[in-house]
Amino acid sequence: MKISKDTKIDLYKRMVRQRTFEDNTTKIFAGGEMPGFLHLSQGEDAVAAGTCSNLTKEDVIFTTHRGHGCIIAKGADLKPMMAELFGRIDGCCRGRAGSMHFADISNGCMGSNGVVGEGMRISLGTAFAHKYNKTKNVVAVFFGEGATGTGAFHESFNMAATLKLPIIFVCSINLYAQMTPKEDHISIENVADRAAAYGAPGVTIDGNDVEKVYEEIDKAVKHCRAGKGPYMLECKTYRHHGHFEGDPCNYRPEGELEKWLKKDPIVLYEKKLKKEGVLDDKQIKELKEAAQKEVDKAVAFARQSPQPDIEELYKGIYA
Amino acid sequence: MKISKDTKIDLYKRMVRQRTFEDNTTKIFAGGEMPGFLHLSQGEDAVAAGTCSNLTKEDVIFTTHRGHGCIIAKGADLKPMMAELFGRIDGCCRGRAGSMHFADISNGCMGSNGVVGEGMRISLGTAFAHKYNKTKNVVAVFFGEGATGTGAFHESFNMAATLKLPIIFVCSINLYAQMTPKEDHISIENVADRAAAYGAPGVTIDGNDVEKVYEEIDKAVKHCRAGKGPYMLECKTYRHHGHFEGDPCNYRPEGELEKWLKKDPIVLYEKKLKKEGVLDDKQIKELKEAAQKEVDKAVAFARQSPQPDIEELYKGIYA
Amino acid sequence: MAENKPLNFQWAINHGIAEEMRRDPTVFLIGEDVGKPGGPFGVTRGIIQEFGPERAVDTPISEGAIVGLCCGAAAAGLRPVAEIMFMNFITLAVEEFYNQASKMRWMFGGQVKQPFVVRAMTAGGFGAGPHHSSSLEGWFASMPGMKVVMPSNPRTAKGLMKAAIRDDNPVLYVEPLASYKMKMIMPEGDYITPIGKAEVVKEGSDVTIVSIGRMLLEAEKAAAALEQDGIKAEVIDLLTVNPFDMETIYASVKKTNRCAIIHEAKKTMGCGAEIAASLQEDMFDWLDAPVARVAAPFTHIAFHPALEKHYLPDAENLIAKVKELVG
Amino acid sequence: MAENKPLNFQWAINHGIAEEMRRDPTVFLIGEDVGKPGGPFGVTRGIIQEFGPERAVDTPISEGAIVGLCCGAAAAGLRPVAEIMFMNFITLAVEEFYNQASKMRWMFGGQVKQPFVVRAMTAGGFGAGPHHSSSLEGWFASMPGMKVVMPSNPRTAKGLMKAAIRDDNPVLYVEPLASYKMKMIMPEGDYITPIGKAEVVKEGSDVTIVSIGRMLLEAEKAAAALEQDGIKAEVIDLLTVNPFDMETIYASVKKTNRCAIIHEAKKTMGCGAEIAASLQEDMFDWLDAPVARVAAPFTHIAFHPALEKHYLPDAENLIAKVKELVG
Ligand SMILES: Cc1ncc(C[n+]2csc(CCOP(=O)(O)OP(=O)(O)O)c2C)c(N)n1
Ligand SMILES: Cc1ncc(C[n+]2csc(CCOP(=O)(O)OP(=O)(O)O)c2C)c(N)n1
Ligand SMILES: [Mg+2]
Ligand SMILES: [Mg+2]
Repeated sequence: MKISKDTKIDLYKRMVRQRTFEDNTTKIFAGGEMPGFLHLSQGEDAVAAGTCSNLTKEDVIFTTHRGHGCIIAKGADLKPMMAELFGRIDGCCRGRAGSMHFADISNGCMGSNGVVGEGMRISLGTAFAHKYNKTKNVVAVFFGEGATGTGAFHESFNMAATLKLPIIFVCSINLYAQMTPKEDHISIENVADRAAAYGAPGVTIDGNDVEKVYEEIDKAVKHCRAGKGPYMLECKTYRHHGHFEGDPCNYRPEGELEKWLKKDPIVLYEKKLKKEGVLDDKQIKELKEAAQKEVDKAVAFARQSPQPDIEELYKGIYA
Repeated sequence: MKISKDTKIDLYKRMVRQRTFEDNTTKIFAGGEMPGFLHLSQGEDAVAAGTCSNLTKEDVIFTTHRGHGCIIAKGADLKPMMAELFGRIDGCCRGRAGSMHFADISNGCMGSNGVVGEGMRISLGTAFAHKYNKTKNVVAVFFGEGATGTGAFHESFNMAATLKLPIIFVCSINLYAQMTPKEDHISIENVADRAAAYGAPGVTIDGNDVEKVYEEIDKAVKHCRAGKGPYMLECKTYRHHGHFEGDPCNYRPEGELEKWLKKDPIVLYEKKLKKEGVLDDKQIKELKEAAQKEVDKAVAFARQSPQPDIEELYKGIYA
Repeated sequence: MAENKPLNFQWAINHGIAEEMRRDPTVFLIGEDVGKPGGPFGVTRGIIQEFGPERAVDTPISEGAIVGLCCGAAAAGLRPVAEIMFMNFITLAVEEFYNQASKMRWMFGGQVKQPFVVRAMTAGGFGAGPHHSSSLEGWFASMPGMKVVMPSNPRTAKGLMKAAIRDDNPVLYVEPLASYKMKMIMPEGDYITPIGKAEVVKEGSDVTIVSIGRMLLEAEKAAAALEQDGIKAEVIDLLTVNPFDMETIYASVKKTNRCAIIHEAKKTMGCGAEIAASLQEDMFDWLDAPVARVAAPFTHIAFHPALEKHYLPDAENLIAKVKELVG
Repeated sequence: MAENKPLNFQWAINHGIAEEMRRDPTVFLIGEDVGKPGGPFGVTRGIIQEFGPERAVDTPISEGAIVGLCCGAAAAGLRPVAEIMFMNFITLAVEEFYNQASKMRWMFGGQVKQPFVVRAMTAGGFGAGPHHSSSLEGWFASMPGMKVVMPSNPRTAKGLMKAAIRDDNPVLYVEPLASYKMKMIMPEGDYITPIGKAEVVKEGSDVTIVSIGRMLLEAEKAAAALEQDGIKAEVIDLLTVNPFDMETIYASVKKTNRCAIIHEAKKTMGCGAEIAASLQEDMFDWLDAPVARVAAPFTHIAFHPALEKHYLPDAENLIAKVKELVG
């Protein structure tokens, strides 16, 4: 597959935007300004960018407790997103949801989820609606390897296969479910092999190679738009941070993080794009500065947004 | 694998005992003497017999709402079993459980289940106990193809594989989940292929060939006793009766039942044993009469057993 | 469309669904055996024939995924009507009701709606045993964002189904197998039975009987018998257990100063507990006797018919209780 | 083994488990991250080192299977102690608690026992948001055959854990994240806190405060403040919500004639509803004021800290309520 220059730049920009946002939240959270728990995805950036870059605005995603990257890759406006993490009234969810339960429906994120695996069950319905309404839109549902142990994974994939729903199951293998390493809770090497249990294609790739993700998602999207049912993509990657911000990570073998930092998807891609002459150092610097500026604006927006009134607790429980 | 003459007779006797019991309950139920719902397994007899014949007394089984065959094959005493179906105080469960929720712990049936799939989740613990106590006992858990859609199936198989638990997953494919045909709720041909999703062996066989079941269970038992984790056996078979007694079965294509009646596992095996000179007509007749006598005694026992007192409702809720 | 012949409960549900499917193309049916087989107990017969397999969808046995699918489809603008069969199996979808459906609209700051209905059957009275006969509406009455309706007869069965389908919130629709064959002449034309509104089905001045779901039959029987003894009971058919229509109950108790609640679910932590607790909290000075609960005891429902019968509350229990209150 | 230094709640649980594991080789630990990682929040640190991986088992993310495994292992003679992390995830195991564990012994006519413990954490107060902060003990209080304990401090945390592990019934053990760092000097030696028995932690004559779980801190704060205003509150630490120790509450109310209940769960259909309903039913003539419930409102817990704080009941709410009752 030939990837155009524009697409390459798009892939890179998405990753930089994601990373810049997340690195900033790390600092802000450490400063005590952000409430609750925070699960970040630095290191897994290519999975989100490579997937969402190949979706249309009408396609939707479901993500997890570790969803910032996906949501931004899908095209979120950073201001209401940041305001939500601050718990402010201008947050996408009026400060009720925060990081783990975030949604940005108008930009195609149908929801993060605090309950591992549940995004998959809900994604069935949105995919069903697309099929029912005869749009050709697809649903991409992100999840970690830990989620493949849930009944939700199986029921969802099985039902998607039975009802031929257009769902791309995107599994981000970051080597851990909380603090438990993959080999302690999964008995096979490649979870994409599980797609065969439903008669669906399942492909395992290097999740740090953003173009590879893009290419494979291309096949998945075509498969789904053609009405052939679900498709699974397994992306081997790593989370640079702990399970949550503040996690001391003492379960990590020595040198593991360092090894993966060398395979940082953004660093790798930067090198590639420079070698290919798609971007030069100056352009890269500019793109990073632009991302930082956007994030700064989002932070400023969040900080000035009012705290929700107590009445917010009681508003809109019922439609 | 060479099957001894004794084993052959044992296999045949188990099937006859099962079938005789179930055919009698059909009549009794139709007569209005048995309360509740009744799900029978005539036609699937070889799956239960072939499996249980190859288990020791210490090995245990879990079964489903359609569990009579399995329970009898495992060696149940028919008297307390029949009394339970009548709801009497001498029933295995004191008349509280009935057909769908029946258990006979001392004879190795750890429970039927009214909730599709749940036997699998519970079987994990019993298999765990065997492993924990370093016995070499195995657990066989029976279920239908409908149950393979449940989260319970996946969670259980996945956990069994991860913890290397000695569980044989025995799936009886009788072509229907209630009234929905297999192809409407399963997207692949052979569900035993799902075992690969957990790195476990999965084998699909003719479930009406009792010796074939016996042989394959032999491999499964060895695998489990060797501490290699779970094993799946898929047995293609058919239920002669409806989903429940009284089901008009108007969802069945014409001629389907007749086709399968020709493949009745007992009839087939009778022919084979006669051809091989293992049993002759006279012996077969005697065995059937003995089974009928045993069932008659069980029915008489059940009929004379008292109804439970109202206090039974309140006894033994807590240990 | 006039319906002058008596209709039974089962067909009343069926008609309610079919009428709404005719009216609104976003309404569809989903669940185990609801399509081709016409429902495990025949409630959805004819739907697939009229509306096609796209709108009457048979699924694998996956209660969690069925309700999850409802959440996602509703958020995307459709109006699913799902079936979970016996209410006991709803245990497998508590996650999707509680953490997902009931919270989604509020949690997302109003970005979505969750208009869907899940039908669940209570099967007390058939010897179906411990895994098939439970009444679990209490758990769902504890969930803000959910609604729970408990029709009492064919008229309310149809009216509440239509209201539930038109509601923009997740609605659990509880139908008793024991009422399926109950028949009555139905109202003519398109009507709904409003959710959250109890009905006073018999006026009285001595005691208020709050009845939930199919217990209305028992309540009416009891009221008739009590009348013989000179006790005038006001009978309220609650119809909804989330939200509770406390206004109607309070208005009645202001008149009668006494109240008994009857429901098929267990007494302990049942809906009667909430009603009694609220009544004594808000109407303390109006009560001349304790609020009584007539409900199932704190044990399991048995397979054995006599044990099951004893377990289930009935008119007899209610009469005895009311006499205590009034006596 | 004497423990003279103050111990915190987290370690109290840990010690309770470890002591029982030492005493009884059939006790083992199972759940997500409980083994090698020492628990998602560090509660089971050191267990795997002392007892080995056979007795401290890390599992896939499968709450239903974890509790299912407990049922099967308990029926086979072991004594599992499982962890489900945040109580919200117990939604995924309601089936195994309700249809299986709680019924199994009775349903099988006494053929088996179900001795296992499942730990579940409530996380109100940490901005953990709608999927992580719920108090759902009410559902489990409705299940005959289950027991549910709600420790209030390190002493009861350890004592109830040991009692739960020794109990032959399924026990849900609810531990509040907000109490993990709470410290106290512990009783010496091997002791248990009996299940089903409330403790009167402060005597008083004007009003009974029934406190559930970590709300004891708030109840004690409120009682101290009320004392200043001349109101003598008797404070009861309920400790168990299934079975409810109504005897202790009744005895107290006979003295005080007034009662307020405080719990972190929602008021609607919470355990307070059952207690209030029973109190007015059985003690109607003893009550000089309505039984009050101080609990979370009928909405969802928010991520936003101020909203969350408002949602959670506290001493202030309780004081105001008690003053209404007594005033
Ligand atoms: C049903 C459920 N069980 C447990 C948890 C606690 N939990 C939060 S994240 C997590 C691990 C998830 O691992 P994985 O799916 O690999 O995603 P990752 O965190 O690696 O992105 C667990 C167990 C949860 N949120 N939901
Ligand atoms: C969780 C659950 N959902 C639905 C049902 C209703 N039900 C009873 S049997 C059955 C079909 C089971 O099919 P299969 O597993 O193939 O077993 P079979 O009846 O064919 O032996 C269903 C859906 C149930 N008992 N439990
Ligand atoms: Mg992971
Ligand atoms: Mg079947």
